[in-house]
Amino acid sequence: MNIDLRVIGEAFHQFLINIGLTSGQASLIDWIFGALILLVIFIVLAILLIWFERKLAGRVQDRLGPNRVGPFGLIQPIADTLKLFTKEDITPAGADRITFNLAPTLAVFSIVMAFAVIPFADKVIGTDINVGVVYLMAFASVSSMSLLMAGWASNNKYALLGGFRVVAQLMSYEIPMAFAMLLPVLLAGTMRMNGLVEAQGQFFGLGWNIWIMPAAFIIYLTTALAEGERAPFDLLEAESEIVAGYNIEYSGLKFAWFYLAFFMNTWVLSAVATTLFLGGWQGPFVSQVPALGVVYFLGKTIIMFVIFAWIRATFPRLRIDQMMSFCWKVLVPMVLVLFLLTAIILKLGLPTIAVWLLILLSNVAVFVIALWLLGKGLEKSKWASKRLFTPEIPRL
Amino acid sequence: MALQILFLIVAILTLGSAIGTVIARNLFHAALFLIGTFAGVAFFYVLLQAEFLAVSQVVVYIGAIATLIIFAIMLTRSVMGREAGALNQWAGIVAVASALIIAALIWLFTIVKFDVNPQPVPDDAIAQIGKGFVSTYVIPFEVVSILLLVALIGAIMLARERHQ
Amino acid sequence: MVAPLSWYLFLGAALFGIGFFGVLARRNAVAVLMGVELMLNAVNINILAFWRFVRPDDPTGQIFSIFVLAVAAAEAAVGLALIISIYRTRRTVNIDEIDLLKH
Amino acid sequence: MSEFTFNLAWLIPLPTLIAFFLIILFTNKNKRLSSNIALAGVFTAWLLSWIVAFLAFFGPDVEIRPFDMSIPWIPTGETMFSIGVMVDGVTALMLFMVGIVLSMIFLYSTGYMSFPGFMDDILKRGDLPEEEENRVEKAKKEGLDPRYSRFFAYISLFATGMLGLVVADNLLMLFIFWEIMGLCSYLLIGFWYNKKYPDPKQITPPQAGLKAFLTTRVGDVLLMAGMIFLFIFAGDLNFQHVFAPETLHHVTEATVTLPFFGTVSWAVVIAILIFWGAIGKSAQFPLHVWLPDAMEGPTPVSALIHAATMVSAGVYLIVRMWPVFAASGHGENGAVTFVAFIGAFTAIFAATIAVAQNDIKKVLAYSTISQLGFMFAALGIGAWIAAIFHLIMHAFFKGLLFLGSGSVIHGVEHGHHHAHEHGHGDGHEEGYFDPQDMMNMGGLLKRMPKTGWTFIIGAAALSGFPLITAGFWSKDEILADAWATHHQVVFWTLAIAALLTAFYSFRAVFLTFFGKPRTEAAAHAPESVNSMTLPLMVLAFFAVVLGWIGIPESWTFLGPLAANPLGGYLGEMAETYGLHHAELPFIPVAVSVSMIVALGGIFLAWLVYGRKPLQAGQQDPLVRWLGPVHKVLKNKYYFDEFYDLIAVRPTLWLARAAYWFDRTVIDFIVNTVGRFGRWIAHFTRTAIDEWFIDGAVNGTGLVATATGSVLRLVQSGQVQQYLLVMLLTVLILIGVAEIIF
Repeated sequence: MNIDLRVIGEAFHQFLINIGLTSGQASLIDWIFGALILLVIFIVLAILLIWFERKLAGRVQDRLGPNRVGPFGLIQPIADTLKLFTKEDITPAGADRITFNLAPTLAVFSIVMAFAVIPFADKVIGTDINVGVVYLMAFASVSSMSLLMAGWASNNKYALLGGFRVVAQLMSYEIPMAFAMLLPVLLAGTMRMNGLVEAQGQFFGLGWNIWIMPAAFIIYLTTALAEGERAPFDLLEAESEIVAGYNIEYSGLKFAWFYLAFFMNTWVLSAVATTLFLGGWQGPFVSQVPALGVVYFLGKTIIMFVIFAWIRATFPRLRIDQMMSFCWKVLVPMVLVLFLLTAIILKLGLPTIAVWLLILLSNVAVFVIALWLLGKGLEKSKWASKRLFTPEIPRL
Repeated sequence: MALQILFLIVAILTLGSAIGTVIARNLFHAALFLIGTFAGVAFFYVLLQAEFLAVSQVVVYIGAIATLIIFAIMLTRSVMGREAGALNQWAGIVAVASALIIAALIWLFTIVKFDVNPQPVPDDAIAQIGKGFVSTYVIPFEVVSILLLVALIGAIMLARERHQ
Repeated sequence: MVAPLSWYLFLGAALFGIGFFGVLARRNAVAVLMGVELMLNAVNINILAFWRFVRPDDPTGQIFSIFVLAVAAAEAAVGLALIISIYRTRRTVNIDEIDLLKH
Repeated sequence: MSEFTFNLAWLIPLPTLIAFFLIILFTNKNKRLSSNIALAGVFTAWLLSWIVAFLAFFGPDVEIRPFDMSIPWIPTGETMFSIGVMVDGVTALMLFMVGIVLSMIFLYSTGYMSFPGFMDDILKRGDLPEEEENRVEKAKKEGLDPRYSRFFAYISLFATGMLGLVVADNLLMLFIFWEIMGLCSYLLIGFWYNKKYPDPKQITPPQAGLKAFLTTRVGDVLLMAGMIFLFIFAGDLNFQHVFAPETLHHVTEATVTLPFFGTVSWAVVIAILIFWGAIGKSAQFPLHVWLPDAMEGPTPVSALIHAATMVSAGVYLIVRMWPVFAASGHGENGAVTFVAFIGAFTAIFAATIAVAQNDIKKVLAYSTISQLGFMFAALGIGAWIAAIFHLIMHAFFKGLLFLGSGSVIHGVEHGHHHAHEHGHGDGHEEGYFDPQDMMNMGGLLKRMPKTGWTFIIGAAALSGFPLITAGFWSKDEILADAWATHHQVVFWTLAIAALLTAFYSFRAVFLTFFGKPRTEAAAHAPESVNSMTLPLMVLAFFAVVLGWIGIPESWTFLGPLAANPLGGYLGEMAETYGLHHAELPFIPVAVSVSMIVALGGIFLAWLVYGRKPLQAGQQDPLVRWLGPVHKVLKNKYYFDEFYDLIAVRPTLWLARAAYWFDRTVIDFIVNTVGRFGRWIAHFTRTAIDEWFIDGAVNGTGLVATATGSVLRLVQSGQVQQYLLVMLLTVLILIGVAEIIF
């Protein structure tokens, strides 16, 4: 079973050359084909994930979840999709037509672009560019731009407020997220995604970054929740405050695009978490059977996805000021201190095990101190006091 | 050859959206054109094998500067406001002068011969950038860091609402 | 290499000129800033083109363009803050209405 | 641990600097917080310096290949000033010493800087501004010095100066930190700027500060001149570059013809100029006058600046620059002879003065000058390692002695207050009481056992009590080196100085701690708080134990036991500097002389002061025995008066003469010119101005208004229009260029 998954691609390439194409043309077709496969797989996957998350949320909240269409409600998302297809495609009067239509496309585009650098197994990766991690961040910022465009183009004040929140939340949380993603980069000394995975292959899973830098993982998880607009950070579409945020005016297929982008984004964030912290495709016997890597990778990603879904189903939503101060006053200082400590530890020139232990120690210390300071701060702030629950009456 | 055609197409798109940026009546559209230009420029960075710069370009220009500009537009104009007149009274003269500047620069680039070095880019180019920042260019690097900090604080102080 | 050096230089020159037009001819201060950003981008294209074609073995070119990037970010932040500040007091961002120095 | 860890040396001066800024800018109001910040800063610096120091001792061979890392700072045409750090054997030893001594002094200061007695008198006088008075009252309630925070800020900055000086890798950077220390010295000596004495002739703290600042300036200017010459000839100030054989060769080859000295090489000139910097900073003859007066500062300052660190910086400078001195050559024209001469002379000169002083801190001050003389003498005879050894040992035991004396003074002062509050009612009317005068002490060992015993250990170390104390080993090594290199004059001078040293140290011990209390104050003196006695004990421990690292291997029985790690360590380094270092043989003469002078001095002191302790009011027997000589010694050979005569008075006369000239001659001329001017002015106003000029001016004004109304169209206030004009100009220029070329 020692099959390199590349073999399939090469065989296809050879086949194309055999039917009389030049190498360049064959490559082009290769690329298009590969991209299409990825896209289709992930759209289907997203549809499955929607079902999965709804079912899970139902279980968590003591409901049944979708259970009418198909076995276990499995066909429900497809039914929903069909419904969205048939709905009227509205462009509100006064909206900026081009921008309005461009926004959902850009949203999906930016997330699909991120798939290009995700390593599903050894060598099964769209392109292993040497700036992989920064590439991911770049397309995260393009994604926030698309939401801003949607918010502005709708010509609706709730949408605009949603747009403002997009900028505030996504841009703020990008900072701790970038640093949390750069921590494994520091340790591995490369920004290539595959290089990051390979660096975690030592000592049968003990080399996974989640064991070495748990605090970084937790910070990444938190910021990923915010970047993925998921509860408890789903302020962009907080129904009780701004109805549905930036996508209030969208209907039909364009709404479906946003919905799809949302789920695929979660999937990408899980995949990145897997790559950076959970050892990617590393696992037992993967060196003998490379194809197993895909299985491991998908398994770990699904576990991450379950965690995301679980959090979404259980946590209540934060207030916007709480969310912003949590980012700037807790996450950013914490991740900066971590970054500094890790950099110093790596420069000490110690053996690997000692470096890992020191990084682990610094992570735990930073995490504990941050929690302790947070507790102290909460005691003093009004969040913890009873005044939070008594409405403030404006003075006359 | 195919890539050269691609170069030309993207160059036309980039310059087109640059022109869009400077003449669009609606400021928001101008900002979107600006983003298009930035993306085009990032493409040329990729062609120049400066991948790190290309990605930084996207992160910094599209992710930060363009967002900031759109933010400023939203704060200083009503949501869908149309500009009365986007260009000022000297636009005609300026257009001619700018065209002349472009012509002069192109003329300059044609007469000057640069000794092109056909070496490939080293594999560790990105590592070299990182090392450069902490060795040869450490003081400029620190200065830029301080500049950014000062700009951050200054921007906050300038834009802060002053309550009585 | 995909294209000769001169193509990049022409591209940079054109972008620079367009940006200059934006700076000089737009009435809105934010648009003027956009023009400045275009000019800075043009400069960066030139720097990187020279780096790639003349000294690819020396990272100085890339480092320099990163400095330009950082300075551009600082410039945008301060410039936009100034514009917002002016907007608060004068309710306008049109450059030709901002002529306090004249009086 | 890789060599990377040496990069920590960059961080060593930082914590205290941060502490300085934090205290000055933010926490000045909160005294305890400020002192805690300063403590945190200095302890961090201590930790960092010990990490670096111990890594240097046991890790990579920095004594042979110094770790040097610098970054460009100021490009100056062809050369470049850089800032950087260097870690080699000497740096490591200094870091070891400076880190712990500084920390101990900081800790001590938290206890010492309580509300000072003289502030009470100032409050009584009641001439303070109201705000200031409130502040002082508040401080009195807290029981802390009114400017407690300020004090810790200053000593933090001082610590930065010292630590930075030690890790600096070039002379310019060293000089900058050197000057930071000079500034701090000035600020700290004059710290109690409003202290006044009944005797108008006694120097006050601000005057002492000024004196220290101006005197050391003489040395610093010469040092700077030396630096400039070095830069001219060596092309660089980085130590590694300067010490490269070819550079040194170049400096030695270049010669200059001077009046009186004939033709000498530049190396000699540079070395002597640099040595003048050390003379100023280390208070060597003839620039020694500032150090005893610097005792006006708070005692931790005396300990910090004038014993352990700053004055050693002078020695450190010479140690650091030693290759230049060595290159300048021995013999007639060598700078080294000058160093030896100044050192030996100062050693005996200051020791004689110390014998006749009654102020406990003055005794220690002169002893410091004398001990620094020992170090310079050692350097002068080529005993480079012995000088470093003595430098380190001296820092510990002199720091200990100063802190101990501070504790004694503190105790006596408290005893004074105590006695007068409970005894005679209001005691402040009975006149000025000097808590530093040893004649006012006696019998303090029983009252202050911890201070007493540690002080005795320190005094024993200073005297060179044989075999067990650190001072013995370092002094013995200097004497042995002097003997072995056939410097008979130096040897006997230093031996007599050592005898005097032992004598005056134990004179101080017997006068202070033994016998019966001679005043009420001494009888009621309490032991000091733990934060003051703990540093004493730590330093006392080192004052004994540390000497064992330098026991020469040739010593019978003890030698093989300890194997002289210091000598071995520095020996390798000396070889790389091209200093020939041979292990000394065991020299019975030198050893017995050093033992005899130490024990003899102590015995003499016991004979005079210990056998029959002085009673209250009794005169010092030395006064009777030495007669006029004592008077000369007591008055420090009239050096202050001498300088007053040759430097201060002439300056004042010159100033007065200039003042007179100014008032009579210049003023007359000026006034005459002024009167003439007034007459002219009157004439012109009536005859010319009102007719012609006004008409012209108004006419011009009209023209200007008319032109302006046209030109204002250009000055539109619109940036874009200006830019457009600029663009068009550029285009025209390009067009012109195209036509021409």
